[in-house]
Amino acid sequence: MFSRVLVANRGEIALRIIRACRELGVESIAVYSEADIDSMHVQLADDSVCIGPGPSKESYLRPDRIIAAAEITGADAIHPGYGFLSENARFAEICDSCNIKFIGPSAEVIRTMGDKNTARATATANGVPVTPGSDGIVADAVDGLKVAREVGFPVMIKATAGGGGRGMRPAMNENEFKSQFQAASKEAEACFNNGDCYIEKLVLEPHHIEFQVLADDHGNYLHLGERDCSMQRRNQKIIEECPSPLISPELRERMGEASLRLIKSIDYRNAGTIEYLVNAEATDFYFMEMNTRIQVEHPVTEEVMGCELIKEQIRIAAGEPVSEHVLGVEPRGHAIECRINAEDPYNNFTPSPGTIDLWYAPGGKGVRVDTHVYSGYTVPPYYDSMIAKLIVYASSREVAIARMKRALSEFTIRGIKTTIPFQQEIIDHPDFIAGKYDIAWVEKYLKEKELE
Amino acid sequence: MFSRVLVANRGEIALRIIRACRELGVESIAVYSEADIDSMHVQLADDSVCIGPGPSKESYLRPDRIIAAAEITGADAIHPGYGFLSENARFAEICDSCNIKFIGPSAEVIRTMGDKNTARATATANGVPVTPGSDGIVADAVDGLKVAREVGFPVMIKATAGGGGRGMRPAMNENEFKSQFQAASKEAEACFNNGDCYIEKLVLEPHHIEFQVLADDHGNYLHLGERDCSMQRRNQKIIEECPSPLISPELRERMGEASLRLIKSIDYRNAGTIEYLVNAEATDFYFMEMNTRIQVEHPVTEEVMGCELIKEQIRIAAGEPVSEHVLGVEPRGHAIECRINAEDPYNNFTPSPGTIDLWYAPGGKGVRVDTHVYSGYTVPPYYDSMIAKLIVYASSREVAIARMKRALSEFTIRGIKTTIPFQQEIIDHPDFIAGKYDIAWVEKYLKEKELE
Amino acid sequence: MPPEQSLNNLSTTSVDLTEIRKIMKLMDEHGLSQFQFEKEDFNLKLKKGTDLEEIQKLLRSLPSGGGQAPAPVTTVAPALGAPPAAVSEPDAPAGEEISSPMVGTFYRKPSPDDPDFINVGDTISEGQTLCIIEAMKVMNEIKAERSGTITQICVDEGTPVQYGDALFRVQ
Amino acid sequence: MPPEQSLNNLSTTSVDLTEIRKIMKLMDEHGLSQFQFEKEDFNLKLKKGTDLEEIQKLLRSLPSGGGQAPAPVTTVAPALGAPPAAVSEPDAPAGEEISSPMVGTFYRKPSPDDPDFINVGDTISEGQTLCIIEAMKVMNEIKAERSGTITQICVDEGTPVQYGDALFRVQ
Repeated sequence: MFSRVLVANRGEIALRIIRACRELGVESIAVYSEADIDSMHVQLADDSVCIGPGPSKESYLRPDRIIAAAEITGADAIHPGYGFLSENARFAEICDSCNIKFIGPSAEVIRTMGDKNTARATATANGVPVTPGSDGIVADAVDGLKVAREVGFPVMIKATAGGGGRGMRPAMNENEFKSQFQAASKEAEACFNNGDCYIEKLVLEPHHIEFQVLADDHGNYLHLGERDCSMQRRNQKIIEECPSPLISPELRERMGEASLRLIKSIDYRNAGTIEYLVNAEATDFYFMEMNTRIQVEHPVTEEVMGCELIKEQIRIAAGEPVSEHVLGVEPRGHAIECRINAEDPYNNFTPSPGTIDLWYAPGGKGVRVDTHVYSGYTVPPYYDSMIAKLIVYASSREVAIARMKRALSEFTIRGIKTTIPFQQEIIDHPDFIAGKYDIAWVEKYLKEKELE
Repeated sequence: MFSRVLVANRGEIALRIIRACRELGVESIAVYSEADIDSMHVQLADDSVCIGPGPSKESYLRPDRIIAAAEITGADAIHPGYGFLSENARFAEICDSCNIKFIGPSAEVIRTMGDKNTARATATANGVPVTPGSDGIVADAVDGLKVAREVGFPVMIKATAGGGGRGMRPAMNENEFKSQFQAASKEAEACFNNGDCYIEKLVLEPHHIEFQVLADDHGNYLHLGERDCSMQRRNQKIIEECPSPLISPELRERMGEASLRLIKSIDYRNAGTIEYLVNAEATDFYFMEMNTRIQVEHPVTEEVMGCELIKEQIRIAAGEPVSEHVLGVEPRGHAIECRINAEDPYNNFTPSPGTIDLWYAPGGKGVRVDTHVYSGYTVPPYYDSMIAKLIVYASSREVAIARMKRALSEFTIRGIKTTIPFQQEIIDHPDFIAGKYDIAWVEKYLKEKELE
Repeated sequence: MPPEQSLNNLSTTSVDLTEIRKIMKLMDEHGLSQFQFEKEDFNLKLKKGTDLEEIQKLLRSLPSGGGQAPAPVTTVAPALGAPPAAVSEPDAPAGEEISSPMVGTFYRKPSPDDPDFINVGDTISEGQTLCIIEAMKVMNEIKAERSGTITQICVDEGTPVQYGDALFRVQ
Repeated sequence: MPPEQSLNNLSTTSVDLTEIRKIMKLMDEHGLSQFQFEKEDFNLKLKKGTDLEEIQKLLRSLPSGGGQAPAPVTTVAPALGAPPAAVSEPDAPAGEEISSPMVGTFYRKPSPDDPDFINVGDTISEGQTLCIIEAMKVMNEIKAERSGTITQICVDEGTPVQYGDALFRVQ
């Protein structure tokens, strides 16, 4: 095991990693920008180093400063958290060359999965479905129709030169294909002087389902089930849950098997997440991308599986096998997470940095709060707006929803705006309660509210 | 289900019940004394009624005021929590006569199990072992030795008139029995003018193990395993855990069966706890008493069993069966609770009421804090000194101990003294880590520290 | 490093740190939370702990029931955040408060057809019945503990009252 | 009912509550946290929110590492609770601080056998090398951005420095 782990991140995930280190008996070193001196992750680490001014590109995105901090504090490993340098293959290489263990997969694997085309090709080669379509441009409408028949309707006709919604037309069936193709092609010709089009299967009302995977140096490859992250606004997840209310045991098994095939094929190590689109009928899934790091929403998996992903990451990086209790894991109950952001949900989600006059977080049975803030803390303007994660865990989805509702109602934050009232609306909505929401739900809901 | 539940208690347990009600969709009514106006249980209830001044006997121990509060707020049930009126059979009767459901067993059962002799006789009649001994006084040393042989050594020789440690002698074996008997008898004769003695089996280094039971109106009787509450000082529990590090699966089964026999024999309803002494070898157990209410330490069972005892209490009282997931419950992991008391552990545990200048509670994975206090809250001098319960839950006892250590180190309370530093000492002690402690451990430890 | 910064500020004055430490020790010993000293152009103010009154006020103003479920309308517990109605209004009648010694329902007359026990302006004498509070089907007569003149009746007929609620004002 | 009590206290003064409510509303509207008004023998001070500085100070003084594990002895991050050593001592030399632009190890000379780049009392000119900070095996020369006289060297030879640490004072 390592003796000192440097945490190359900030905020709640830095504190999460520091807590895991403490429980493992490993010392932790916080790095921080001048804007983060008051963050609880700095207070609770065993040691801390200021690495630069507030802006990330002068602090948390500077490999040289982070490595220097590791050197002067004698750290033998670096946990990158999520965001910042966590999926930076070059940073992983620098760590290696400095004899500091990067807690994550190899630089090579990060690079492979970081490139969309390579990742997609790797998935296809291992029988993991990707959204099917034409190999590049199609010659004309007739050729396009042939492809469309092969991949199955509905399809999206996309001009290679298209953009901003132009040169893009859906075709729901054979009848409308030709006219839609010509419309797309002509529009692209007119706008971009290039009418070339390709065909892609259109996944209607898709769900964002992701699989948590783990792999160690001892031949263990496992997945820990899925998370449903369909509740998102502009690709930003708002609420996540485990398990998904959509996925059947049969589909879960198929997706789990596909996920394991993929990570075995690339000789993956450490924790990772494979993101899929799933159609509304929950019969098909399509590989989107793989995140070669811990995810923000990892706690919902931790609660249901009774395990700790951060500790497993550290164990695996130190060459130990995945814990016994994780290898034999059985899911129990249901977990939901709300990302509490310092944003004004009733003013187009504009960021709301500033001083928190009062912070009263909910407590009691089944309530977990991961946060680096407290009463009197000032949210700096430099970073993303997430200030806390509220995770609830209960024996069933129904009870978890009731608990989240209770916990959100107890949460009292004064001085800044947060997304809590909006999350209360969602939690109370019949669609959420019924588990009927896809990745377009929030946008639709906001549009409807605006019309009222 | 009830529409409004009045919570006839204060502090953390009142808030615990209010949270359970909210998640069940049942309104909750807090009652409070003038000294408790700032308690979080008053703030978070749907409604609240002041029932008297600070001293309990003028407020929380006044059935008339509590019933009147229920009447004016239209409550259809009363949850008594623990302490105060929770084991008062008369109060349960008054509730009945006012058509308010008392959330607990019947007044008759409360009375039966509240009387030590009747409870002991009931246990014996149902094959639940009690500490064996003579039926009343023995004629002389010869007669006494016969009894001692029957119950097995070691035994305690007790003068009926004895007290304050006088007229009491242990006999570890046959050889010393006669001399010890005569010593006890003579001392009692000299001190109390009555040399009559009786014999009781002496349980050496006993452990306090209690079983959680549930029973509903639908024929379900179940136990949810044990809690080890041996870490106590002057009969006040300090740290509790689930499962016990002492109990073997075989003994657990025997004790569980005995517990079920007992509650079936008295037609028990709702939640209850049966307390046993277990010998150091963990081969034998002896019924001590039954608590016909929820216990302070119920959360450690909740965490390991993935259930909620307060909700089950309310469901059972409303005539519903125990929840499906509780009927099929399987234990997972390990939980430990520290009772955080406003006491000075380095000044003979004297109470330390007063204003809490700063309250920073630990958070993150596997940490649950049940408390009614917060930064700025003033601990009133009228009630028991417990201000919070810190519960940790983890995949194993080892991880739970590491987590408790981490959580206690994060917990920051300024303005009043608390038991936290003492609990840190215990959690760090090799005996606790090895699970080797009995009900005399704390006293012994404190004596040793004093000698240093 | 904030401690550095704050000490930097101090060091720009000519204050003797040892003296300040002594004062802080005295504050600890006597449980003082604030120390203020003014002399010529010298002004020292030491304050310990958080501004508790402020925190309590904020916490008290938490919406009862979290503002989630439709708040049950009862007149028993005043919404904690709202300013209290009676008593402290600038034009509240003068006089001493008679507060409820119990929880129950307030009645001004022995039965619906009877006249009120008392009205504003009445002179009352010690031992005189002022009202009835019904609790657990029992009608409890509340009697005057002193004589005087009724200046206000604070509760409406048939309203629930909790312990300590103001019932009357008497002068 | 504490809100009542606190208002009671106010009402004993001759302050017009309506006026105060108006002021509070204005404070809300304009995001003010404090309002102080003195006139003749009248002194009104309204403060909103918690005493944040105090809370932050308390939280900053949390024992690093919870005081549980034996605290690792490094000279990098000063224990947050402890008073900082240099810089703010009452007799700290005057002058402008030159702070570290990076994280690394501080050296006063190019190699062990060489003389120090500079000493206290030396006059320096813009662009002159003051010290080396080693980070990732790279020796980074730190150069003066202005001319002046060195009044203090704040860091010992071979000591780790973090971003923003004071290296020199120059006048």
